[in-house]
Amino acid sequence: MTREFALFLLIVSMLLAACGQDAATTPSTGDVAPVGTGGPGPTTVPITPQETQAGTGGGTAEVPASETETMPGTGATGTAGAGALPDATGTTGATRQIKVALMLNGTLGDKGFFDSAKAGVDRAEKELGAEVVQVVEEPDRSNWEPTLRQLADTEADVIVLGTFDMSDALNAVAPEYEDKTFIFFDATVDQPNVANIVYSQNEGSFLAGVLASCASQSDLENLSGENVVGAVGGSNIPVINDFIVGYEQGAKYFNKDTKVLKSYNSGPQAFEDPAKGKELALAQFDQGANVVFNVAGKTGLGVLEAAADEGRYSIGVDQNQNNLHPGSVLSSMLKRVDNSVFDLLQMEATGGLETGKTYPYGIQNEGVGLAQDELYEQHVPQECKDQVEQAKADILSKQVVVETALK
Amino acid sequence: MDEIFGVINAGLFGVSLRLATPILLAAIGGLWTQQAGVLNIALEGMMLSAAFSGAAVTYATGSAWAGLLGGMLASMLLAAVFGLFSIRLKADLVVVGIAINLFAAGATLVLMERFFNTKGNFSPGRRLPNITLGPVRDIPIVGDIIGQQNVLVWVGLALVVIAHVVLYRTPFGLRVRSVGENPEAAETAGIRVGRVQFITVLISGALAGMGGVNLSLGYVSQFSTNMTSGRGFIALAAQTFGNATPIGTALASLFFGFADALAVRLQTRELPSDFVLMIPYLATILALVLVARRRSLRARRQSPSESEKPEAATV
Amino acid sequence: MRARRLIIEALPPILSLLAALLVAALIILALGENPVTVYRALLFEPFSSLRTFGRVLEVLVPLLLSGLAVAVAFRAGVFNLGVEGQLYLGAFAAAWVGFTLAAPGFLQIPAAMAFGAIVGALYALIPALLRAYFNADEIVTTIMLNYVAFSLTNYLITGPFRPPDAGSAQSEAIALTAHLGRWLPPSRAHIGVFIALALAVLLYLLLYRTTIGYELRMAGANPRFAEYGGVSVRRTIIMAMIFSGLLAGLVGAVEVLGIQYRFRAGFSPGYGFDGITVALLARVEPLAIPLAALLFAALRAGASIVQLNTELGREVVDVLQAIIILFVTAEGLWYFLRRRRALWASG
Amino acid sequence: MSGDANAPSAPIVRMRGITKQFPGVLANDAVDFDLREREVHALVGENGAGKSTLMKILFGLYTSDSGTIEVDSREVQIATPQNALDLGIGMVHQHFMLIPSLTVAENIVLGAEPRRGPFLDLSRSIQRTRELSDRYGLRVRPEATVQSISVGQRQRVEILKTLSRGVKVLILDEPTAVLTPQETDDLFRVLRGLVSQGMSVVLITHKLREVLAASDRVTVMRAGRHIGTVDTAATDTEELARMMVGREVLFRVEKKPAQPRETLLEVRDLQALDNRGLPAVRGVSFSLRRGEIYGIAGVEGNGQSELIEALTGLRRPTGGRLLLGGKPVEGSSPRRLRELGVAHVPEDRLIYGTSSTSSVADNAIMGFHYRKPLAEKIWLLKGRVISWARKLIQGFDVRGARPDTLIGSLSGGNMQKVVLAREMSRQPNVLIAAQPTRGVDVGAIEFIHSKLIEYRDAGAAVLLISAELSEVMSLSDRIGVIFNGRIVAEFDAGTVTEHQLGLYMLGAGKVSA
Repeated sequence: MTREFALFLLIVSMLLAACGQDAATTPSTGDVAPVGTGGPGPTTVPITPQETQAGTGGGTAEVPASETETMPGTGATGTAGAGALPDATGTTGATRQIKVALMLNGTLGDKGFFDSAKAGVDRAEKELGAEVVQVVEEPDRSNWEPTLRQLADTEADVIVLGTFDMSDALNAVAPEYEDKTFIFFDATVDQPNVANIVYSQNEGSFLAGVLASCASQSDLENLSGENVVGAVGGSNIPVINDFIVGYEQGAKYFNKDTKVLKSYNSGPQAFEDPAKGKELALAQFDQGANVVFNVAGKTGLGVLEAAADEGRYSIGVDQNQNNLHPGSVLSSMLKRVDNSVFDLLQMEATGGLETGKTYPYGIQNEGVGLAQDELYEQHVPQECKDQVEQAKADILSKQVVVETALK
Repeated sequence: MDEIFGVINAGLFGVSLRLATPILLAAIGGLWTQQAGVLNIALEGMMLSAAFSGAAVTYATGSAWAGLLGGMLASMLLAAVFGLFSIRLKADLVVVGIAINLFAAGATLVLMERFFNTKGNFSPGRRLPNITLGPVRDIPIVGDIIGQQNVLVWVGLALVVIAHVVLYRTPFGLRVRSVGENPEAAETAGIRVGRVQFITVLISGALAGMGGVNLSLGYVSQFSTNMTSGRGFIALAAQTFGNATPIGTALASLFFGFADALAVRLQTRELPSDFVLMIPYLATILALVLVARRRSLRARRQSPSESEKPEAATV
Repeated sequence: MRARRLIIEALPPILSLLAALLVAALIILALGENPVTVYRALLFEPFSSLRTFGRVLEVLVPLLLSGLAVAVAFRAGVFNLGVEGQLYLGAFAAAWVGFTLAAPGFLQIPAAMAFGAIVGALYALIPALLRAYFNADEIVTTIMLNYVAFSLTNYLITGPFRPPDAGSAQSEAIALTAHLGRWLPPSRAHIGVFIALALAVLLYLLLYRTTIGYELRMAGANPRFAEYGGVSVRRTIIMAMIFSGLLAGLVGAVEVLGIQYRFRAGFSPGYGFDGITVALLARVEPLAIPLAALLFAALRAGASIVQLNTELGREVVDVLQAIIILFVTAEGLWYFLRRRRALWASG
Repeated sequence: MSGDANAPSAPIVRMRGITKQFPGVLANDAVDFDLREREVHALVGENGAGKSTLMKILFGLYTSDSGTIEVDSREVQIATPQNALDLGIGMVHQHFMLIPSLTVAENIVLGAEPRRGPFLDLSRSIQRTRELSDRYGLRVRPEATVQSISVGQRQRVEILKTLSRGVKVLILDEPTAVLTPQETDDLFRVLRGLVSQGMSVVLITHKLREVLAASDRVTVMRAGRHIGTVDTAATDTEELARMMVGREVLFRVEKKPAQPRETLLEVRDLQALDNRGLPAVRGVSFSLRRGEIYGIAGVEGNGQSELIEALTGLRRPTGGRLLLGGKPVEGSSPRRLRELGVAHVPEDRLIYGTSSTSSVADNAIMGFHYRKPLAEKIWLLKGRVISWARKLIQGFDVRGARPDTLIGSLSGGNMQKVVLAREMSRQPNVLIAAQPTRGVDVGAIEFIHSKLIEYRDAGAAVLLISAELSEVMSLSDRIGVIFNGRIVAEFDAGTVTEHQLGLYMLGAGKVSA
């Protein structure tokens, strides 16, 4: 038993050593390829705000007061963004220093939704000189409301949070803190001190569907020859189905005979199981799918890998995931949480944010859309790029009305 | 009905094997402790720690084999803690197991954030190779099933045979079985019961570790938080279902893998996904009811400390 | 004399706790944080104000009830690993009463709780019957049924009971009349605390003061002795699982009526599994379970405070919690160390 | 053992000042013990006297709190059984330390297995078993699984297993408890053979007849203390008994002739299966009358356990009738039979008779717990439970027990008294008493015997199943011999000899291994 005890001490000391080493080893991890936040290229695509006119929001809730740069701007745009900073602060002059707290009802590192929100706040810190008081990750549902309250108690004057799941908590907390501003993305609540952001993911997904269907009948390599595309959802719930409904409609828009396979995971770890995601995608590829759309968070990262393994194709989600498997991930359905959060923070800093209303982000303002970066340019057949542009125009001109699974 | 039979083909069996492997590996590990009278509820945590360490070591060294080793070692370290507390210090087996699972869930996140600066997902960049059986691959049916499988799938199948041989044909196996069946008797035969149990716990750590590494380096090439998603508990169930015999455990794991594969395939057939996803679990219960009937492992469930209490009654 | 004995008996757990904190402190130091700050946040802050204490109480309720649910089955020798699944169904059932029935609170609340408890019990009855009549190991069946419960409830709220405006997997909100009263605003501590404490006492009475409880304890302690004494162990197992399921269903019901105000997929952060630890830490004694639950609730509430006040994430608290559980349950630790010292001294 | 005894040699084992404290019990209090080379040394004492504890310390199963052990005049530390085996000390336990699912050969080599490469060498294991078996004259079948052989054979396996370790000191803990007289004689012959081959033997027992028949010297222990060591040749039963109990002991059961009345329990062609589903009770018939004790004698494993279980509702009979007061009751539940006045003292108090982790009170109320006066509707009335338990404790002189004491901490005899007290307190019509005095000390045996007779005389029908032939013979009014699941002979007690019974117990003279 001496040995076992020694072994135990060894474990403890190794653990300590491992932790203590961190100073020496972390620098090398800075260049870990797939890290979400602050990772390479696409996550920090900056959007240069044109001007934030105080008057824009005067009418009914429509276009938010910012124009965005076209998305393809990848690569060295990090520095370009920094360059834009004086522009943002310099021209308006009226920018005040806001204190921001961010509450994420999940964890960072999803290479998607939450990372994107964090990127928006980070950008505000960098470009607006905002002070980030707290960033809290709270996956424990029973703690959401108290944590939100706790954040409202800090000196932060703007609290950023999101997702439909937080609606109840926000409805409970917001009235208690009338002097604070809440920026609420991806859902809406009706409170005078809350500014909502919603995204037309169904429209973006429509474009993804067009791309998928077109690519599967193009001259890309290693296609099954069948007119089949697929989508893997993390869980069979409305917000995920909103993606899938749009995607399916888009696929049928390109070719009404396109067959769309749909699979879901379930359970408490529905969005955390890449192995299961891979298997679900493989089953679809086996049944002839050529392109599979990932709508499954971390589970979906397995979907992308399945496509790469099979030599077939996939479409990423939320953030630009094109570079995870270059050439195999044809594009990603972007949900620009980062841009939208930044926009609203900027409005708040310059005094233009109107609470009590909803800022929609859709194709029209590049709030959703496909990641059309170099990889997209390189790997997607020209015909399909054209089709996507056509579809975009059809949506903008209201010739196509995209269905939704919400409501 | 056509829908259901439509998905049953040779490829499905290949998928079953693939889906069964992580569970099989961990369950084969678990059966060792069960045979020695120790209920190992920490398989989940051991798998998770191995999935993380395997991917991390692979990332650092560039070798998936080093990752496999690293993952197994990490899992065995946890196993050692499990053994120390449950066998040596006589803490309740289930509580220690739960604590280990909690520890693994927390520690993988802490370490991932330290080293990879994320709490979500990272890719080790490599994976363990598939073994392609050149000519076999072209044989119909057989080729679809085993033509190309990950190396750990083969290791898993080999371990079933090895476990069977070691358990029933070697002195060590004899000792393990005797310790599980009557620890007091084993002790009087000069066997150090605690040590044998400790060794089986380490074995379970190594094999559960392999199962975990199979997830992050074999199945996919990435680590995600909580990516084991309860597979350790399924392994525990498979091992219990299989009566802790290698063959039985293997069949139970494969059965679960098959049901899971069926569910994965049936989903795309426009059947309601929530119900399709219940198939593996309901099928396992049904199979258990059909098989279980008379047998009982109840005696195995008591803590190893039970046997060492002084029997004042028979002094 | 008696006091001295009490001290001697209480000493090992206290020393274990200290040892755990010491080991954990080393880890915290290694992570570059000050253990004092962390421990203050973790162990002191939760009790420092009514408001944070309210948060402890919020979490205490499900942990306590779930601990009782596990304990009652355990006492009869049944290992209910399915509390998590049972509480999901119980929660849905209670929510269903909450959003369909319109009745005054004094009717609706009991109706919702009763329905939740009954549905939980019915779900627990499945593994109970399988164990009693087919000898199907309940460890396997209860684990499997958890997954079935997750899928089933997900189906119910995204299918037949989907509210029109739902963006995720959640039911309609329950009627105001179904809300359990909150008494420590702004925390969400609700009167469920008293229900849970009362149930702990009731369970104690059931186990030690009724014939059913006696039969249940004996069936768990030595089933053959119980059978010999004319107790139907089969019936007792079923009975115990029904009690366990009732309590498990109540965990879900109370959580819905007191905290969530609707059913949501994934609303439980594993309360059903925490219940196992709580019950075993309390040595399966109903009256000790509130204390064990309090410790865990404080750690959970403390975890959020640690996260806000330090650079450490909440997962560090998981690690600390694991270490504390390990050391506290290691009865042999002090015996082990003493023997070690003796050996050193002699050799 | 005649010549060797009077040539005292240096002790091979020398224990000095051995003290061992269990929670609440001082099991050994500064005990000295010497074992000489080539002797059979009987260690006697009542149950709870500490003799098993002393030997378990020598064998490394317990560690003493203080005291020294010398082997071959060298002081040694024995922390584990392996240490003991290395020093040449082996022990055969009262409860067999065998693994039922393994074969005889596997059990014998367990812990020192012959290997062929990395594998277990099964053929060599079997061969080794055969050699041992031949050398010491202990016949066993190496390939049989232990669960399939008789109790007597299991004991041979135990002894062989120990001998296979090359021990020179053999400790036997109550080896004759489960043997027929013939088997006991065989065992003693084997022990003599071992001594002549250079072995030294410690024989733990409480049967004085055996002490006198088999040993060279006797050490008596009482209440954890060493009382004295004497040469067997220089002592007698009465002296030993006095040393053991500390007072004079009556050895004859005082009883009046039976006055049997009407038949209460009638068993007709009863059949039942064992746990493996094989026929164990194959048509047992007998009748039991008020006011008599019917004894069933037989070697264990001949269907007694299954018969008792079938009679008490714990096992469903597969055929035959069971009439209680003329009414058929076969297949009734244990509770129903209890309500009809059948009480049951089970053969193994640890398995059926008690819940060792529960309190004396919890154990004392089993079977009554749902009825008045202990219960009122669903409520168990704590005050009445306590006073009920107190009454039983006092009435049966259960020592060291309070209602809240864990019954597992009591000695075997006191535990058995609780069981008896509980079963008799229901004033049963039929009392089925299986092995009522197994592992019980002399004083308690006397007490239990007199209680059984008292019950008989009060008009109850007593069925006594015991492996102790002397017990069956001295208590019973009629005796049935069970062999292979059938009652093969029935005698009036007093007209039959131990030898006759022994023959029937082994199949009416047809000796089958």
